[in-house]
Amino acid sequence: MDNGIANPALSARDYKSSVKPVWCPGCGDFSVLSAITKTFAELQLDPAQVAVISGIGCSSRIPAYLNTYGFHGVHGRALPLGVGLKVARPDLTVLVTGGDGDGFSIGGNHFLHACRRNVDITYLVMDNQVYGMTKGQASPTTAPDWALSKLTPEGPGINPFYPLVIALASGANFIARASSSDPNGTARMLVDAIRHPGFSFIQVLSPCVTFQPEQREWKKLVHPAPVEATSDPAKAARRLMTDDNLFVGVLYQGTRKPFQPCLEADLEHAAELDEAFAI
Amino acid sequence: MDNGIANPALSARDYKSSVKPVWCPGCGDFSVLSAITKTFAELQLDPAQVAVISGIGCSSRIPAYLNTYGFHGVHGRALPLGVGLKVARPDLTVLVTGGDGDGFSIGGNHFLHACRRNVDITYLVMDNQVYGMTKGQASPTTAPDWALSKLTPEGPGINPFYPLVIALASGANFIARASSSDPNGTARMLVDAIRHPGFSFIQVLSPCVTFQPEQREWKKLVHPAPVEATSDPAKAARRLMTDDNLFVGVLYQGTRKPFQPCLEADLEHAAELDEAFAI
Amino acid sequence: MSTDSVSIAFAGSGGAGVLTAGNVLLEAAASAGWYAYLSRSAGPQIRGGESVTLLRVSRNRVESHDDDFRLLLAIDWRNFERFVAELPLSGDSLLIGDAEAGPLPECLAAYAARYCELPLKRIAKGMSQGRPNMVALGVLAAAIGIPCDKVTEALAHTLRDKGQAAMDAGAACVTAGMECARELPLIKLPAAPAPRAHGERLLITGNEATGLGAVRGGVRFVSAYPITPATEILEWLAPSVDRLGGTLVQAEDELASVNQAIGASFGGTPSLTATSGPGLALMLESIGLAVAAEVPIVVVDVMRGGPSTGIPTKSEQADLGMALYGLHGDAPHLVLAPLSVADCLFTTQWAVHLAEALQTPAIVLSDQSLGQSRAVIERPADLAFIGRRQTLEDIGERYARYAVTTSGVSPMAIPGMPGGQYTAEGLEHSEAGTPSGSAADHAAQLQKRRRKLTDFDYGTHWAEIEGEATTAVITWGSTTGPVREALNRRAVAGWATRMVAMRLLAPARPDAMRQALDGVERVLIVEQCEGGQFHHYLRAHYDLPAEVRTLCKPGPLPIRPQEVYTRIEDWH
Amino acid sequence: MSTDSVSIAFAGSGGAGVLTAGNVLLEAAASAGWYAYLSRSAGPQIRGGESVTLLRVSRNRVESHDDDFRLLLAIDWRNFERFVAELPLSGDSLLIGDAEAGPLPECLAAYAARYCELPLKRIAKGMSQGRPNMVALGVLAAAIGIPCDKVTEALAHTLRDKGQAAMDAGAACVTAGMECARELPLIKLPAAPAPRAHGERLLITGNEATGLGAVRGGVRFVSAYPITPATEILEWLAPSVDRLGGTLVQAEDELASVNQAIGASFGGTPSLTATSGPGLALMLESIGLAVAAEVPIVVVDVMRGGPSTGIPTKSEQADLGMALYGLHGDAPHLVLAPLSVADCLFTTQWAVHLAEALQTPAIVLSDQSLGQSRAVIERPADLAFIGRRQTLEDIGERYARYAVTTSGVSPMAIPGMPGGQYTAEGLEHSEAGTPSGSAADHAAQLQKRRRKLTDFDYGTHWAEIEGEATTAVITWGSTTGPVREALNRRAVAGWATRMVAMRLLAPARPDAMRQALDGVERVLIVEQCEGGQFHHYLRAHYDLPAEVRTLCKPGPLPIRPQEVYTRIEDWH
Ligand SMILES: Cc1ncc(C[n+]2csc(CCOP(=O)(O)OP(=O)(O)O)c2C)c(N)n1
Ligand SMILES: Cc1ncc(C[n+]2csc(CCOP(=O)(O)OP(=O)(O)O)c2C)c(N)n1
Ligand code: SF4
Ligand code: SF4
Ligand SMILES: [Mg+2]
Ligand SMILES: [Mg+2]
Repeated sequence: MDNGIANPALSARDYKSSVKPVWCPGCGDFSVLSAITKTFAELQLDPAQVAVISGIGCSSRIPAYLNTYGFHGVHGRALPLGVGLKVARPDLTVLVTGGDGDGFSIGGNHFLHACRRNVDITYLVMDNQVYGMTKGQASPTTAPDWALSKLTPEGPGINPFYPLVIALASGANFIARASSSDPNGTARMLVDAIRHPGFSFIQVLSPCVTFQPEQREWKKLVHPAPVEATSDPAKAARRLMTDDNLFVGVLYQGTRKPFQPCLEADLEHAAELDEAFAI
Repeated sequence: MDNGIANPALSARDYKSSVKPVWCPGCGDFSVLSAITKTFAELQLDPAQVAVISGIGCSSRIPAYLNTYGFHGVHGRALPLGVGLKVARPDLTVLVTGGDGDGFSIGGNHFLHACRRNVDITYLVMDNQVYGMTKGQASPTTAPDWALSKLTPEGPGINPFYPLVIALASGANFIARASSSDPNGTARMLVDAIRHPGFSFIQVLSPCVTFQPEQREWKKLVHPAPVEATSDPAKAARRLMTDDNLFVGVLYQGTRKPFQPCLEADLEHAAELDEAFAI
Repeated sequence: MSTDSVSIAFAGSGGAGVLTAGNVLLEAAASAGWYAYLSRSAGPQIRGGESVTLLRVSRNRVESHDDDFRLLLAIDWRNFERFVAELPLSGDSLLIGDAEAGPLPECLAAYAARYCELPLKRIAKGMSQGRPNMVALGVLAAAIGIPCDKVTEALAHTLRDKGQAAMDAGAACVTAGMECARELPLIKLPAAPAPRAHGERLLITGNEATGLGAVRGGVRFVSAYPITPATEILEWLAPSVDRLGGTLVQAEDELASVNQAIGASFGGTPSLTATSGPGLALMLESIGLAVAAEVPIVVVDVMRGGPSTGIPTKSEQADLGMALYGLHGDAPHLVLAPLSVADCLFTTQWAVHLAEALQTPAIVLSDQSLGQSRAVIERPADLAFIGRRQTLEDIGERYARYAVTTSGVSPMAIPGMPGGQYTAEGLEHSEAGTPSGSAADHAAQLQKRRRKLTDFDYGTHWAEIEGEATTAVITWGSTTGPVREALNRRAVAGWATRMVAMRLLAPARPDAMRQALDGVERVLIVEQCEGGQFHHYLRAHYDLPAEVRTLCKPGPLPIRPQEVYTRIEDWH
Repeated sequence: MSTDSVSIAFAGSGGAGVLTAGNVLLEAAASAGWYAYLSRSAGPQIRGGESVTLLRVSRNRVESHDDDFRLLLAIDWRNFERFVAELPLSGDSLLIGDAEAGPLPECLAAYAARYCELPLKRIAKGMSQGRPNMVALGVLAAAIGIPCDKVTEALAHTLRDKGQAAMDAGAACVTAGMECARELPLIKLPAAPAPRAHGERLLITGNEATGLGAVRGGVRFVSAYPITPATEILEWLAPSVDRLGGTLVQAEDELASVNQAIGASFGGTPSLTATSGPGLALMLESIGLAVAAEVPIVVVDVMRGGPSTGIPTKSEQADLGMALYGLHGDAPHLVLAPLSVADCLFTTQWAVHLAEALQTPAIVLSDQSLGQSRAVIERPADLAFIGRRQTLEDIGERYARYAVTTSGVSPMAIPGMPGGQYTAEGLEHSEAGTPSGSAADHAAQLQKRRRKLTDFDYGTHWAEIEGEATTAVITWGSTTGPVREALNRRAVAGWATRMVAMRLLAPARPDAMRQALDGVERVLIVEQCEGGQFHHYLRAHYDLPAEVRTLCKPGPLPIRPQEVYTRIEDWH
């Protein structure tokens, strides 16, 4: 096995593992997987210095398909796994991945607080507006009138969750939207996201061909963001007020300092702390 | 005991129970309690038709101090208790109360999703920018440089959570800020919030005199909102871009339809459902 | 192996349609009067992976699989080795493959002698809209002797939304398949039992039966967060509870779903949620709230392989410990388990009744093998015990929500009842519900909450007890099926054995068990769990005879009747 | 009642400062050479409520309270009845009240004969910066014979940040108090033991000792969500782990905190979080992930009264069941419990070591009575077993993270190690870590994860075993204090009793227990829990002698030595 140190020129396929994806043929997540491997190659990351962390869902299966370190955690808790890892091991590149259900439904609180905390990790959500793995229920990003789930036969009937809006409102430092129909574009964005200090968030529109087949049309509907990335949250907010949820591009690149405690010791032995209690 | 039906003219004190609050002398929550009883009196609610639901924290102790139905739940889960109750019992007035820790830290996900779901309840958060009950740790609304907690001796160091911004971003239907220094004003706002259909959110600045003593100054610093309440989310968002976190008033009154399934039966007996399986 | 039944397996990958065909055959056998049981196993793919449908057709009630399969038909052999452990064959099992599907896989080499190829695909290709699975359906029906008209009837029912042409094409394929099976060595079923009136029996999955039990019990509020293998309960309930004037709400997570149920129940509406192990783990803190605040709710856990995400699509009985002991503090509550697909209905209904009567949470431990299998069952009587909560009638001078009564159950005020205002409280409290840290209040409330459970009269429902003997088998939940079958075989062989299949697991009822084990000298404990959780539970709460044996096996393979049989036989 | 020690109580409401004064007295007694133990009880108010400080000073090691209190001094009697159950007095207890504080409360009428009033407030008023609690401090010191210079030294230490004037005023008050105590019937302590070198003993709370044990064990990442009574562990660790090159992160909730710890540990950093019952309940799902993915973490549960929010400021041992069995699926893990304030250090350090060595989560069950009490303890040796994880050394052809080894422990690759890349997996998996639903992989991984725990050599640390006798007491955690004291008294009275105080609760070690109970004919099981959780655990996993008795009492009152003594004595 190539461990990436002897050979400085790694190609995208060097980041792929031999495990065969469980995904349905045509699932958007295949392209996201390839965007990720392209990104790692573009950045020439040492696979041993990368950790890809996920929760549960079709999209959350990604770590096993990569030849980096990985963690397939429990449903909704990928972000705190990634936060703990990065804070303790700032030398690693930490990429957290998952789905819209994992990230915005059960994991919504961690999303809010990860944006606020601004640890230098990248969060990529494959948004297909559905729970794929559990066979097609509404997720927070599902349209209120989507009536194809047996659980909500008349549609969920509630206001969708707007990931970019929430990311901005809670202080993410890099915010973008990509489309799995353009793996190269997604890879370019992901390169920028990983390079950008602090918490970076990318929503990737990634069709669930099985439970949201009309999402196949996304590739025709997405369009480049009409404006440049901004570092002004107010501008970004205004831009989102007219969002059709289909523009692709970087919305916001902030300058907040990442949260990273210094890990230098000023004591050598834990036992030195006894002194405070000595009689 | 007066049950509120025989006597049509209930006064604020008719809504108080005989349980003595555990709060520190001077705590802002005393005024919030009185604002609530004033509100109920103003609305002449039958105490038996009101349920006040809370989580855990100093502020969450409120239900026991009221002569209505109440539920003192677990930390962070007051909103789903209230949502379940209201959906099943739309005839009741449901008021959910709690603190900034309860509502925005452990309970953040339910806050997001309650705003989206827009069930016709009112959520009042006593924001003191601290965990009072556990003796003074940083909450999501605490300033990043607040260095008085032993848990974060150099300050939490992270971007605060802006409750009104998040409420707006996730679709709350009524959004306001009040100050416990003005119980009458708070009561007026709460009357409007309860009357407004859908999910209403009020952030009440309510000083923790023990762990955030400088909040005693709030009463001097708060000021009326410079603009009228709007029903345009974009306008409300712009208003929040220059928020000093100290204006008091209604920010937003939306028109989204509340989430309330119809509870009418078209079958009389559950056993009629067997037929679908009959051989 | 049972002689009253025939077990067959039907495998194929991609969209081969083995599940559809299997279900048609099940329905046909059912309407022809047989009992039948069907389960399905699939690869890890979300869609289009390989799968196998396992069907057992029988003269008598049957709700679990037999020791082995008499017939295996594969439309193709792709990834077949994945299923081989789930598909025990015997020396005289018949194997059928498609002529175009390549050779019999390596892992089946031992059975080559009884292997034959049929031109399923070729026949299908030769027909308009022909499909190999439909041809195979005809082969299977003929092989075990399900009448053609019943098959075409069931097929028409299944394809009713696809139009006449599809039905006709299907029927033609079936006929062609039956024709083509002519030359096969047949495995005829015993004749079907006498026909029964429409509606006397149901064809239903355990998950559907759970839903039916819930609404029969009076549940009118359901909160939901999807999880395999519990989702179908929720999906069935969504429209059903709606038609009965209730509602289902999809929540943002399990913390929300359990609290929504508690909130709705506080408002007087019997409430339920369903989940699996990971979700139940998330609910535990709030189930403790329901204990302390004395709010009835029912939480169904359709167990799957653990720990952690484990094996989500396979069955195991390993959440027992969590259900019994997983709440912090002293938190007595109810734990029940259905003993069969049919019993999912009864046990869930009873759970609603008990939760409501005792104002406490009830956890119902179903599992994947019950929930996702479909079986012919007797239609359960419409039992009377719709959940009844003891509510406030007269307002005394001062209403005390948590009054320490003799039974331990305190009349509950429902919001809206004038004068009943109180605060449901998760802090320890006085009888009035005011927070209290006093030792006296704590002891009184702890004892009352325990007493109401232990002193209740559960009648005979706590367990199914069969047979008189000095040897007994104790089991619970879904392993009751293979245990009962093993003991029936022993009875046929002239050996009496006692069976104690526990439906009520908490509170423990040592006196009832003592009676059930009266005269018993040795017991075998059967459970589908590596760690012996049930065994340890029994040791902890009951006095067992000196001689105890266990058959504790993890999932995902089911426990087979013969394993139970042998484990007892070994003893002699 | 012990004759080597004196127990006193000091009550007062509002800002009366009874805790400060109590701590000064504790420190003075400690530096004068005595052993001592202090706990505190407060009303429900967040601040300024009534409270009582309970102090026991002794010639010998002491880490729990005695049966009753010899002296009670109250600065005022406001809400005193709240504490009366926690403050057993005996016929010859001395009661002191302030002359201005009104009459002795009704609930103490029985002790009126030994009640005297002192003009504490008046004396304080007469002095510059005089405070009644400081006068009372002098009274107490004199009453039990703590030397004046030690008290003023300790006082100076406590008031060091308040300036010389405050110290002088305090010292003057103490002197005045000592003066005023002259006429009291004194309750002299036996002489202090021989002086010890600085640093041989520590004055520390259980929560601080837990923190110290954690960092000694090698913990360098701590995640935190505040909860009573665990917060002080986290508050002590925040600056401490920082100084050692680690960090503490305050998380948004317990779901996040436990996962942060798992993430950090996956990265190679020994990690810990601390919580109480409600928080542990929320963490269970993810602790199961740590079991399946084999990631070491330590979770400390400082138990409080349950169920639900329960009695957050009082102690109970009722989270045992949850800690042992609360994970879904078969999820073997470690459960440990410190046996005393001092042992919080050892047990936590050992827990880190075991978690790291066995790559599994360890739950440490401390409780409020250990965590929030302050005691004089022997400084524990700097033990060698800093957590060591077996990490990847050589990269073979193909690294298999979950290789089935003889010990069950598989070498772990840490991110950054070239060639070690693998995916930590919560789904069941093959040895390589690839998701697998096969029965063979499932059985192999289940067994390996159990075997690594059961086959490990825990040495003698699993329990403290003392005494040779046919009667034994089995206990665990904090109730070890009163049990040990009861058995010491029995020894003095000429009765031998064996004590087995369990520190390691999971995995169960029936062989070790068998040896420990060798020759024992009857056992008394002692626990602070209404439901007998420990008793049921013992029955489930161990063979006990035929004659078993229990002393199962819920909190919040501590179990007293005399209760244990009597329960054994009754037997005869
Ligand atoms: C605690 C818990 N609850 C529920 C589930 C069931 N579950 C598995 S994946 C999933 C949703 C996945 O949706 P998403 O994150 O959008 O991923 P997708 O499959 O669409 O890629 C759910 C609800 C679980 N595994 N754990
Ligand atoms: C699951 C759980 N975690 C932690 C706690 C401890 N706890 C009690 S109240 C509280 C914070 C309260 O803060 P806030 O909601 O702001 O209320 P305040 O006391 O400031 O009014 C915490 C962390 C708990 N009771 N339950
Ligand atoms: S179900 Fe949808 S999201 Fe899942 S693999 Fe299939 S296409 Fe992709
Ligand atoms: S601690 Fe703060 S929030 Fe709590 S009662 Fe006291 S002043 Fe109020
Ligand atoms: Mg999705
Ligand atoms: Mg607060």
